[in-house]
Amino acid sequence: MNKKAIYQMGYGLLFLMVLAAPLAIYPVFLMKLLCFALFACAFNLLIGFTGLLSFGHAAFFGGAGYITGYALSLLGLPVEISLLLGTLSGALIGLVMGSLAIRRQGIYFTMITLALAQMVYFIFLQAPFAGGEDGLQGVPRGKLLGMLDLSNDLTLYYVVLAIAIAAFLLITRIVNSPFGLVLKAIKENEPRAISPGYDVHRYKLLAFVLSAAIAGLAGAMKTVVLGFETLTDVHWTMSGLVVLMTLVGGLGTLTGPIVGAVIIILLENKLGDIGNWLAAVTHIDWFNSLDESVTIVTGFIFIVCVLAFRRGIVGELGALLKKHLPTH
Amino acid sequence: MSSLSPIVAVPSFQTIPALNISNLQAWYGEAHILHNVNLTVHAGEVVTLLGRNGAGRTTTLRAVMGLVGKRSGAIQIMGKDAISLATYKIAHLGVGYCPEERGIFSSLSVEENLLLPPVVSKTEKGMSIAEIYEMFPNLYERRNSQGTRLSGGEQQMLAVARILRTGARLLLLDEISEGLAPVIVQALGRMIMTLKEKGYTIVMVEQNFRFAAPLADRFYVMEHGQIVETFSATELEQKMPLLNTLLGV
Amino acid sequence: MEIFGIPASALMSQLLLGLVNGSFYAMLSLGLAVIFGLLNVINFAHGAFYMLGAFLAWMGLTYFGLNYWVMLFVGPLIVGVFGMLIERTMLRWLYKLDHLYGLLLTFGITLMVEGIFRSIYGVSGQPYSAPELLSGATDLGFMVLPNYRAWVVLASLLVCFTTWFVIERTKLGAYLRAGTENPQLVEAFGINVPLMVTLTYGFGVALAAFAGVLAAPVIQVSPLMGSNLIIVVFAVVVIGGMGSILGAIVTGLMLGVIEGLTRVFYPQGSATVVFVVMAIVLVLRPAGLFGKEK
Amino acid sequence: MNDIILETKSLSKEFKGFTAVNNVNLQVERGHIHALIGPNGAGKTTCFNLLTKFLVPTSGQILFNGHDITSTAPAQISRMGIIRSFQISAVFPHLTTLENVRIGLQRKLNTSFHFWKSANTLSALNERAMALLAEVDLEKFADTLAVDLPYGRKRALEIATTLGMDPELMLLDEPTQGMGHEDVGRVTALIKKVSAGRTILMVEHNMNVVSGICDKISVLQRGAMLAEGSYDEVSKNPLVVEAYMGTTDVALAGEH
Amino acid sequence: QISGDVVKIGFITDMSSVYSDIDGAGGVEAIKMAIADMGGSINGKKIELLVADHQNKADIASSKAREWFDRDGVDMLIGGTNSGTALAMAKIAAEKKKPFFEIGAGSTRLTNEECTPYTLHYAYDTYALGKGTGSAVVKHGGKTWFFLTADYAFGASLEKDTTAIIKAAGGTVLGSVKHPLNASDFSSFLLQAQASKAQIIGLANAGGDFVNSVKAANEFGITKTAKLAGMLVFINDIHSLTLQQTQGMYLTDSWYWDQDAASRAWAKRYFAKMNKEPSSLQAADYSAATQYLTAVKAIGTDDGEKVIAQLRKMKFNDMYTKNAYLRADGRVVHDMTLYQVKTPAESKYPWDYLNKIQTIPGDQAFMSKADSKCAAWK
Ligand SMILES: Nc1ncnc2c1ncn2[C@@H]1O[C@H](COP(=O)(O)OP(=O)(O)OP(=O)(O)O)[C@@H](O)[C@H]1O
Ligand SMILES: Nc1ncnc2c1ncn2[C@@H]1O[C@H](COP(=O)(O)OP(=O)(O)OP(=O)(O)O)[C@@H](O)[C@H]1O
Ligand SMILES: [Mg+2]
Ligand SMILES: [Mg+2]
Repeated sequence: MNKKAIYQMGYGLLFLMVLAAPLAIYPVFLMKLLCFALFACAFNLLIGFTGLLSFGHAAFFGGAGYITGYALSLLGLPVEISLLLGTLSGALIGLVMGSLAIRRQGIYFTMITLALAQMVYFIFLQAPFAGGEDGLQGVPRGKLLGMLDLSNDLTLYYVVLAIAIAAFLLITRIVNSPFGLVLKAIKENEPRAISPGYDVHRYKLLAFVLSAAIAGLAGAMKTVVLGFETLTDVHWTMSGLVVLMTLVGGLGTLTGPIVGAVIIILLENKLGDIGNWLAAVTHIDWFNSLDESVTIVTGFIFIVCVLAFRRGIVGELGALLKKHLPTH
Repeated sequence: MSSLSPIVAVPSFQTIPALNISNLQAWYGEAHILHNVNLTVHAGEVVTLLGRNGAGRTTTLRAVMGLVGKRSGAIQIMGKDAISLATYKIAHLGVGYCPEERGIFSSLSVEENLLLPPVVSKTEKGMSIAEIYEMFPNLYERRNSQGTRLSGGEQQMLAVARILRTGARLLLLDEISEGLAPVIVQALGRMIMTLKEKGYTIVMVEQNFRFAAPLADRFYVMEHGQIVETFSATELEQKMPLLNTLLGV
Repeated sequence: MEIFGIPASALMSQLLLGLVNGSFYAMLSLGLAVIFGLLNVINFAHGAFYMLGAFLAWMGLTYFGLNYWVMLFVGPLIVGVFGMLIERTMLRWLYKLDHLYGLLLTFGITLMVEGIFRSIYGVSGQPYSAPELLSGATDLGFMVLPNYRAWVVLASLLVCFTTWFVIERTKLGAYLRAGTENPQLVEAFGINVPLMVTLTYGFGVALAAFAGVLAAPVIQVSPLMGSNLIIVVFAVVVIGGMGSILGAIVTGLMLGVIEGLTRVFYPQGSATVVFVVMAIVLVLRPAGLFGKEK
Repeated sequence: MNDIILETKSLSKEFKGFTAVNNVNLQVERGHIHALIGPNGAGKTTCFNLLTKFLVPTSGQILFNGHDITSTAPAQISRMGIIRSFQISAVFPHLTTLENVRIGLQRKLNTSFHFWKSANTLSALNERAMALLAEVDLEKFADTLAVDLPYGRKRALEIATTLGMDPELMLLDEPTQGMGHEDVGRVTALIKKVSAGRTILMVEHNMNVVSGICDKISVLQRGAMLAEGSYDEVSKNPLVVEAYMGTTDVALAGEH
Repeated sequence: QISGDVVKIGFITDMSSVYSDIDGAGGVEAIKMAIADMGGSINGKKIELLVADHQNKADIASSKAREWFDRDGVDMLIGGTNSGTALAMAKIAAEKKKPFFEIGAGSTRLTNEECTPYTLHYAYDTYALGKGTGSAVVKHGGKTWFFLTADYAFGASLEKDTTAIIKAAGGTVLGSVKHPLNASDFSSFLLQAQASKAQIIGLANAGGDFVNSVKAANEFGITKTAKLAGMLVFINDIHSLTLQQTQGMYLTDSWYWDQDAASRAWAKRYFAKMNKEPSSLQAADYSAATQYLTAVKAIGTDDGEKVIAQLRKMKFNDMYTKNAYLRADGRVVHDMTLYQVKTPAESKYPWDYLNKIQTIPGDQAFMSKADSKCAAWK
């Protein structure tokens, strides 16, 4: 069997698994995972394939979430329009932020995205409709195209899954498009890419906007799924979280961010259960209090990742495979 | 020039070599760059490493200074084992290193650049500042400007000058004629001759064969991380055909 | 006299208070700048070390009866040693890599240190009062300034300018500056760069701890005090120009003052004004006020 | 009348009071290989940077085919047919040799912003890319990552990439710097070969290269034009000998 | 008919972040005490407690709640601090038709715009705090006020509610200054407050911001010219600030460990476990669990609808509250108390911090029907 067939089989199997997942795992939790996985993939499009580290992605994720929530609950717009509006607002915030930041290099780029994202945070903190720290609550899910009732978790799950897969395919395509090749060239050697006449800033800006739009889509879906939007999603810690997800999964790998997102979200949500399980297995009582130590454990994972698994889980796996299965 | 100690070391096989490298291996990360390099330089000698791009000459010098990822084998400097020492301790054995791209510090003025390397030898006295300025009058003129504002040639002079102060007697010079106008290359050549007369031991890496040829006592030729040929200045004429095939000179 | 409807004396007092806060920013960003300069590491853990300094002051008093003045020396010392350990065991392996990794590692350290303190001491914070010598206040005419705050400004200016002097005007400083550019070469000249790097990190975080001890009598000693501050301090360093010593000091003081004025004219924006300034500065001067673009 | 492709009129560049390029009037003739030489710090690289818009001139004018391009954007300049190659060998290290060349060709398809298209749409360009590689003897290395090429080959690759953009005027900054003798020979020959039907302006310290292939030489010193003419004229000019070539016989023969 | 043959109580609160001291692990302990006091089971069916840390993130709180109701058969949910998480959880509980006892959040939205038949807003809300402290302080002579308000929905509603009450009681509000959450320094805000010459500086903020405001007020001698009134103060805050800094301050709370014999007895048991005195929220956690279990026991089922019906019928009596009852808008109505912080000299033993000034009867403490925006209460 050749490599391609193995991959196709793998993807097929994976597809079946996600289709069947809601039978075994709680659908709302799955949807949340999908949203964050998409968010991380969008972020990775920028850092992994363009080499730009943004520390302001929360602005697109949360910003789009608020706009979608606003459209659904206060304007009463249909869900598909609201999602679209959310995505567009992510792109728009991305365009504004990108236009200001894209000419800056390295750490200055990172910091200016952080600064601008803080301003976005301030806007949503002050905006009357956003409800301050209470957040925008009680967002209805509505009906897709006026007929498909999304209040059913399972229905919504397949809709979200379809959108997420489509978006993921789009990312894959972007990476392997003529545009993606230029991005790669820019990442490798920016001055050299200018000389054939590429206006690198415009390419980077488009990449930034695309990443922002997809992050926005992820945030918009999250609002629909959970029915509310709060400041957590526009706070800088959310930008940090997505960096963590991508790093844990593997920078610049296509599937890494998904794996990373799943791990981090599992950790956030299930650490208590994991602790209880560990306590039951090992009879060490301390594990029962693991729940209160999410930050300590997260910190620990950060440190271990940076020191030992810098390529991330998928990256390390890939490297292992390469070592043991020479491709030629 | 009274402060200069009038040591003129005569190359002799009785004295301890200034630099002795045997079976040196070196790696950058996973890449194995040097394979079994053997090389001996006696006190007062000028030795030139020749080779194509990427042959490993720079790496040899860097390995001596402990600036590669990993190395093994044996290196003795003035008779002392250096392979297991940290880089800064190697310098204190009396080694002055002039790196490939000059390494002038832009946040330091010319004079600060000049004064930066600490005195590394307890016994040897290096040149005094006055002597150095006498040797390189342009540096004196521009002593207060920012280091990297100098022209390429002046930067190169500064890079060499600053290791003369330290009392180092073994100088490792990497491509000091690179990218310089012919007139400056000539000036550098004269400087090397002066240093040789003063008894410094010099290991040069040179692309510019015509610059190196009249200066060196002996030559080593490197290829693929190994020494493939060694001969003295007197044998130069008869080795030319060989060099032609090895280097395309 | 009034300026924009605010009495001049009130404005003066706000400026002075801004300067006090600016002193903290200056000290913290100075340490960050020193560390970034030599180690190329964006030390996210700076806030945690600041918190640690304050906690050490409190612990010294509570458990060992050591007073403020003792802890003003001992606290930074302990934190400095702790920092050096971290540098030796962890940071060391990241220097050749992208900034990102140093940032993430120190972020992880922050989460752990804060998490541990939170689980032991809770979040409400611990009380700590100003030393006897500096209690009381001085009437300046336009305001009554607590003596302790005056001391904060004084101590911080002293520390900042000593550091600046050492780095810009001494031989040691020349080593540091050269090491910032090309540590390998500096080491090849015979300078013990690994030690210098360790000491620099130790010094940088000790500065943070010093600021922490200074802050203990001013704000509640709590595990969260550092994380509330660190992002702002980052902004200060970036505005000043990464790695620029003078930039960090001047910008720190300046932003304290700007923030102080914002507290009068648009108080709810006072936490955001720093970022507005940062965005404006970076758009106009990409490398920050005092930085050099590479 | 000579056919002038590139002309500068009193071009100057100051860095904080220091004049790196001072009132330079340069005229490059169509079809020439024109060399810019001069002592270190004479302003050659700065001059190049001005011509390719990496720097903005303090004063003066740049004319290309008679059009004023002084304030034209860098990307625009290269689209007009002025292409530079870099002082340090600059390729895209983790792209294959073929892809390196193709990046340059790709721009003309006008699909470079098409993020929804498959990269396979680019294979139409492969033929042309291979032809370019053949021109610099790199066709054997088409699938090699650029990072794995030997040094001299990287230079060749860079020249192939530059050719791919159909330059009317090529600017080469020290094309042989840091090369062994064999590579110098190869690259010199290559430059001569590709100069057919093009104009080349290059900075070079290696007098063997300059004397061998250049039609005209301009000598800069301290930012200003010192002398101009053929190699024979220039190398006999006492000012040039003193400022640049040096006085001994060795120097006149070329240092390398 | 106990679903799944076990009565499952879920408790979602901030276990690790800014509000973990006033609720958190102490809240867990309090609920465990309530379960133990019920004998650990009802009619032979075991009582179980599930705990989760929401880290102050609404999405974690709501997904946890959802999952517990759907997958783990949780019968009732107790929500801890932070309005954002509370509102999100209330939605889920209503959807799943399970009782939701909200303890730590202060937003009146829970019983107004967002009221549901399943929410029990248990301990306090911003209206009650403003009512208690505002009217009582005016009555005791604090006629002119200036607010230091956290720039957040919570701070704004505290300020708004209290202002209305001050005005009704004949006082005036001279102005207010909004400060960002987690501000690094409060002195400049306080000087602005002082400049207004108000008698009372109302601190419409909480937690670390409150603590640092008080600290700065003392340092700048502002407490000499004006009195501070904390709008949301917990005993933990006073403990960490010390009496030296807080003495004389007014505050309103629903419970104080030293208020009577029953509370003291309970607090003693709590202290033995946690080594500190409980906050009113932790006591309310205990009370909520106790009342819920009492209701379940009375009707012999843990069916959400039926339990709610039972809760509406009964009076809540335990060491936390006397004769409290559940109102149609979800408000649990009980007495509130105005306290004044003791001087260090008055304090006789550890944690002896508060003097009771007056009781505010439940029907006056909370929002009236006329003001309510809850559809179910019209
Ligand atoms: N930092 C590095 N990491 C990995 N490989 C390296 C590194 N530096 C050099 N190399 C490789 O080591 C080999 C020897 O390089 P070295 O610099 O020693 O050559 P050289 O003989 O000095 O040639 P040059 O004329 O290019 O200076 C080359 O193949 C080069 O690609
Ligand atoms: N950004 C800058 N700021 C200040 N001075 C500069 C700057 N760039 C170049 N210079 C100065 O301008 C002069 C000309 O520099 P340039 O790089 O053009 O020289 P060059 O002729 O290319 O020399 P070389 O042969 O060494 O490459 C030098 O003295 C240099 O120090
Ligand atoms: Mg070399
Ligand atoms: Mg140049």
